[in-house]
Amino acid sequence: MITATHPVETKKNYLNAEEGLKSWLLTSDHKRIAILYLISVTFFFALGGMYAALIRLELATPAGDLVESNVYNKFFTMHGVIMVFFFLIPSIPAVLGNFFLPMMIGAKDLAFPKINLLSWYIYMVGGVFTLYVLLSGGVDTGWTFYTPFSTSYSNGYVIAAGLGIFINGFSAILTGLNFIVTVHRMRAPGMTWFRMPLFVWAHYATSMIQILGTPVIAVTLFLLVLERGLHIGFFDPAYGGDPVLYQHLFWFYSHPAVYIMILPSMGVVTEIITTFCSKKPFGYTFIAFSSVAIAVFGFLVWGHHLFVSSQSIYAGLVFSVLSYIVAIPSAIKVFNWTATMYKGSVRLETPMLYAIGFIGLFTVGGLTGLFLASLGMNVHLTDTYFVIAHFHYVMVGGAIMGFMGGIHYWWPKMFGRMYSQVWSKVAAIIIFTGFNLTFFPQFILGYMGMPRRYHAYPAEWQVLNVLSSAGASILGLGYLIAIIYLLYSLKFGAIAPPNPWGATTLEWMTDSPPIAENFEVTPVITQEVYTYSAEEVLHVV
Amino acid sequence: MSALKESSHDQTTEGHAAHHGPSKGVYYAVFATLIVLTWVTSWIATVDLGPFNIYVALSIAVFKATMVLFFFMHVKYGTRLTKMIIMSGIYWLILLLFIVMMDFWTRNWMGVPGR
Amino acid sequence: MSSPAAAANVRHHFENAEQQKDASTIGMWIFLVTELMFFGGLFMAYFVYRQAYPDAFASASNKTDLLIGAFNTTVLICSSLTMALAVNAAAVGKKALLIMFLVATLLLGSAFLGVKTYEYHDKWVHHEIPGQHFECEGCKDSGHASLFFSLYFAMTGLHASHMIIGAGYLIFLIIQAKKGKFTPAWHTPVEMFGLYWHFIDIVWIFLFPLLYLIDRVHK
Amino acid sequence: MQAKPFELFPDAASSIAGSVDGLYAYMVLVSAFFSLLIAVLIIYFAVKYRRKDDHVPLPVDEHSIGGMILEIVWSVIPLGLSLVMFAWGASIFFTESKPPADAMEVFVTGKQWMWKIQHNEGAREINELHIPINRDIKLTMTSEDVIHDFYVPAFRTKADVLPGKYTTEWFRPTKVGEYHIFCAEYCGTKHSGMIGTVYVMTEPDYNKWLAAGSGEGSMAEQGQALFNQLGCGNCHASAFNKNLGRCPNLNGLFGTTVDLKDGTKTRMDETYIRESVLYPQSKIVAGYDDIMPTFKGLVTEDGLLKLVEYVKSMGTKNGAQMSAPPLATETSATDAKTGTPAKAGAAKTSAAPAVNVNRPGNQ
Ligand code: HEA
Ligand code: HEA
Ligand code: CUA
Ligand SMILES: [Cu+2]
Repeated sequence: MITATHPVETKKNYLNAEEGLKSWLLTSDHKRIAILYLISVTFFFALGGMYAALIRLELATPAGDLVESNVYNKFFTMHGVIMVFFFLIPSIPAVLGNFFLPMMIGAKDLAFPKINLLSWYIYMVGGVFTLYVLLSGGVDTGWTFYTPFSTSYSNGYVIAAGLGIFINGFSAILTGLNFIVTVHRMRAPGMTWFRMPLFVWAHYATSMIQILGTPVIAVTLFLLVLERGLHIGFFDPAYGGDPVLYQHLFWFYSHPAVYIMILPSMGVVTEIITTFCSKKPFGYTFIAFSSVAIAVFGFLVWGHHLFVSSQSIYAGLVFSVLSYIVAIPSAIKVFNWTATMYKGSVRLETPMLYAIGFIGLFTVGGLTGLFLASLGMNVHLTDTYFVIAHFHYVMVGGAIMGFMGGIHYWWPKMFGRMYSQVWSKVAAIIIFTGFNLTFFPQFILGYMGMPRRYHAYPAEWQVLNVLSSAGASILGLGYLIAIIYLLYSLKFGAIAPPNPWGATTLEWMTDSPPIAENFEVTPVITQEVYTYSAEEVLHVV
Repeated sequence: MSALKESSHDQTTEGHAAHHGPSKGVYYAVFATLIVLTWVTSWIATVDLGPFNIYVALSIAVFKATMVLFFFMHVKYGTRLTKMIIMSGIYWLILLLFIVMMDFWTRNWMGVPGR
Repeated sequence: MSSPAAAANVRHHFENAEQQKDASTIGMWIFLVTELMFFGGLFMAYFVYRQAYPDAFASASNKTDLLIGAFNTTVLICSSLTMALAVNAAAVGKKALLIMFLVATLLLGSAFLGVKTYEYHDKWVHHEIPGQHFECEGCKDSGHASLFFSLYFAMTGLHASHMIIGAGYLIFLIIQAKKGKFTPAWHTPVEMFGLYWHFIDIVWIFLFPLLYLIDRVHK
Repeated sequence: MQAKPFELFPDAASSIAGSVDGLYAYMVLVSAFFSLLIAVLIIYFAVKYRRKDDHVPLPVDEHSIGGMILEIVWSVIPLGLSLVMFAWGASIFFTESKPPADAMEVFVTGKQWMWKIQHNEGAREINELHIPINRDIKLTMTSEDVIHDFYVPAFRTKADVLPGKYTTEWFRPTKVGEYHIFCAEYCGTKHSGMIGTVYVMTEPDYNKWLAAGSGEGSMAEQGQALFNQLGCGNCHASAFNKNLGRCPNLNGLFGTTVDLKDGTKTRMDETYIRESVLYPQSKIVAGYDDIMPTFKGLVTEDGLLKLVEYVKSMGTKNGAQMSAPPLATETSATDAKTGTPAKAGAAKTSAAPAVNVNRPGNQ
């Protein structure tokens, strides 16, 4: 799909600098690697989305009549695993971060281009394991792989799935490592820390989490695989082990991982809002440091997933109060974005629609996270659809809205083409509507006590479930439209100017699409970031 | 280790030699200390110190590790950034260990099974 | 694996050699931090179970051979010294010395692995491998002793696999050194590998007391 | 269970439900306030400051001095509001966690994919729980295989049910009716089928129901039978016996703190008894030798619960009996008086084995 695209003008850019499949598979250009990632994460998103569709189809009726319960269990497990590990975690960092982080700080590439390519290959190997699991019969443990079910009772392909995630983890680690070194050592002259776009700060914070958290999930899955494969004890009570230890180790990574998913998205949204308000973000330093604060404090709250697990009450209290404290940096960000719009010069282009959608939905998602962080409330809500609704609000309503916004924002830069302004707005509105219809009813279901991972449910809950299923098909339609007009634009879209939105960050100061070396000459930065001047804006299309 | 592959040969830049390592004498001294401590810790493990055996053993290990870190790994002569990276690693490790132990230490806090 | 030395100049995306060297060093340290967290998960499990089943851990630990453990620690420390000296030799451009120390490191590392294999074999003979045929003769709280051995094998196994990877890379370095690729101005791979090797040493410095030195008093 | 066609709010049928709903209302309010605030502001700004003409120069970006104050305001207010959520939630959680001392005890064993429930008086049921209204009910729970979770939405409470240890959950039903029991921790293929019903009954109804079943005697009685059958009495002496010296005397021990051989202390509770039967070497009481064999594989989780109940019935630290009714079958009473150990296991093996016999009247 991508290799077929040659912009009409003959000017050399990263897309046509070299020809042939081999030049793509052996590239060390961060922009090309980003495109490789874009294709692969989109594939996994469609796959995960297919499972979502099957889940919603099954839940349209109270009885478990579409598939057997063990098949349903594989659906949501594969859905969760694919969406989390193979779509959302790599999505923004490996695609948009990879592409734009070096450009935004005026670098020619990431510090370790070959490692960058290697991380894509590692990701693909992990993906192949997952596809193998999928084709050979799936795994039915839930994406959390709780022991002893996963080690001693499940009939699924736990080992292969565990290895897939284990391998994939190294891809995330290498990407994070690359970003951190790049930010430290590859900044262009004059690009001080506080002149970096906030997108870069967000990715710096994300990379910290990836580096410090991912190894722990890797070793946890390593132990899980050993326990299951060799029948030796680490967590299984049959050997004197403690399954709660597994949960601690799992969430030590997986809670911070939710911030791996949301922080890059927050970075994207910050860029979009400042550009489409043509105004400096309100409270630059607050937004920058709140990213780092989320990354650091995000490591202190994992136990809020264990409130009913027989973790000690004392630990529960500590984790609960800390969860509230990490919520504050998120609140700061939300308020700063809102304040940025105040007295801005607001343009409601498609990326801005997504950004606004992000703020609203992330706020709802985050606030419902506060319900779950409250001990007494959590006891009732945990493992119900309230949790499902909470995290889809933050992950789909938040993170994916940000991803979609970012794709629309940078699409002209990445491919040198404009997409349909009409269709893109239509799709954005459909996605927003479908999303709310899908997941809002789940809050109500959750409070009524509908447990998650249920293949059949009492009949009195059907109405809300049908609403949710209906919403999911609208949501799916929205994504479908987006995929269609984006692909269409690659060949038929209008040629994009270098800076279609009147943005101020460095990546817009070069051609669209950029040349292989990013900039003709290494830029020298002499002014603050986000300096909007009246004249510049006049050149806007 | 993978970081190595990205480095490349540089014959043109002179006066490079970024990190000055310690002299050989320091290496031998550190080495001697490490060997001695290895045998000291093995011996002291057989002496009854009550509950303190583990603390002594771990203190010696921490000391040995610090020696390796500072001298063999040149951290003492390294940049502030290197030190920060190491500190953050150690800090996060301690975080993991202590917070999880906090749970296990306070089980039965209320005297109700499983709470 | 492309030979780093093949490119005669600074790679295109770096401004100068110093930036490039710095990037490698930072990258390496960050990598070691991830390694630390990786082993950290195992230490976590170790501490939880050790505090839960102190007797089981004490008596199971007594099944390891203190002398062999101390001897192997010594071997590993020697290899750390030779590695440090190798880096030093590379920095001053003494090629023959560099090769000699690298070979010495490789030999010592292999010796360590050899001893480890012997220990594993010994455990095998005594059925001290966790699993169906596990036995822990004379262990206190033998019901939980297998947890100790699960962790023992996971920790030392992971450590040994790092050694094996390291040994493989050492061979590569020796060949490169023979070819005269390293100069006082550029010997980054040797330096980076040195960090890696010392890190493995540090992990062992903790594994030794935790696995071998528990409750040796009552023996 | 009368199927309701459509509902938006769950039944509130326990003493705790009201407080949970109150907290919920507070959180919904706070959330609604902030969501609306943000939504309204964004839409208002988007409309008000919408760029109408690309050729109008940008407004001057005056760097507001009020920035710092604003940042503090919008950090501190949410922090304050959310700390209320924390404190309120924590106080409910404390109530939920600490069962009242005189609660009626029920024992729950989770198993793929059913709930086995035993009443202290001996009644057993599967996937059903009959309880009297306005009594504190305490569940002591464990699992035979994987992690489950006993969840009654109408009571607003749940707790994981783990293999290898006991967990506790309690509630005080306040409304007669039938309510869902769900397994809320994913446990495999038929997780969604691991459901059941709680019947909250009036006291007389409950007593009637209770009287209909319970043929095998109380939990403690069954525990005693098992105690003898397994030969525990050979060493630990039997109930109310004087100690034989080799093994700790269990009388009046429950709830006390015992000194262990390694110098530490532990509380003699359900968990400790269970561990001592399965892993007798792991925590040896000071002054005794490591002579007890393991009973791992010889006794089921149900059986363990019965043994625990039996040990409990030997009295607690204050000498008072726990909730168990005075036991004493013929034999044990005699044994207690004469001071001779109960007959060893062999004699009793034919007695009802401690496995899943369902209460006949309740199927
Ligand atoms: C992108 C992913 C993401 C993000 C960002 C979050 C953010 C938060 N999450 Fe969420 N969470 C998940 C993904 C995420 N979560 C997932 C996947 C699960 C379930 C996993 C599973 O079990 O399968 C989960 C589960 C989960 C639980 C456990 C539920 C359970 O299983 O029992 C809890 C409990 O505390 C929780 C809390 C929070 C909190 C407090 C935040 C906070 O960070 C939110 C902060 C944001 C705000 C607060 C909104 C903005 C603020 C304002 C507009 C101002 C007003 C603010 C105040 C009044 C404070 N989450
Ligand atoms: C990034 C993460 C992510 C994303 C994007 C989604 C997206 C969606 N999820 Fe996901 N979900 C999880 C992460 C995610 N989920 C996780 C972690 C779990 C827990 C798993 C567990 O319990 O172990 C879960 C569980 C989960 C459940 C609960 C299952 C259960 O507990 O029994 C449900 C039920 O409604 C659900 C629904 C949906 C829907 C409708 C979408 C939609 O947003 C999807 C929309 C996308 C598409 C439809 C595909 C793209 C569209 C096309 C390619 C066009 C063509 C398609 C059509 C026209 C249909 N999810
Ligand atoms: Cu039992 Cu779910
Ligand atoms: Cu979390």
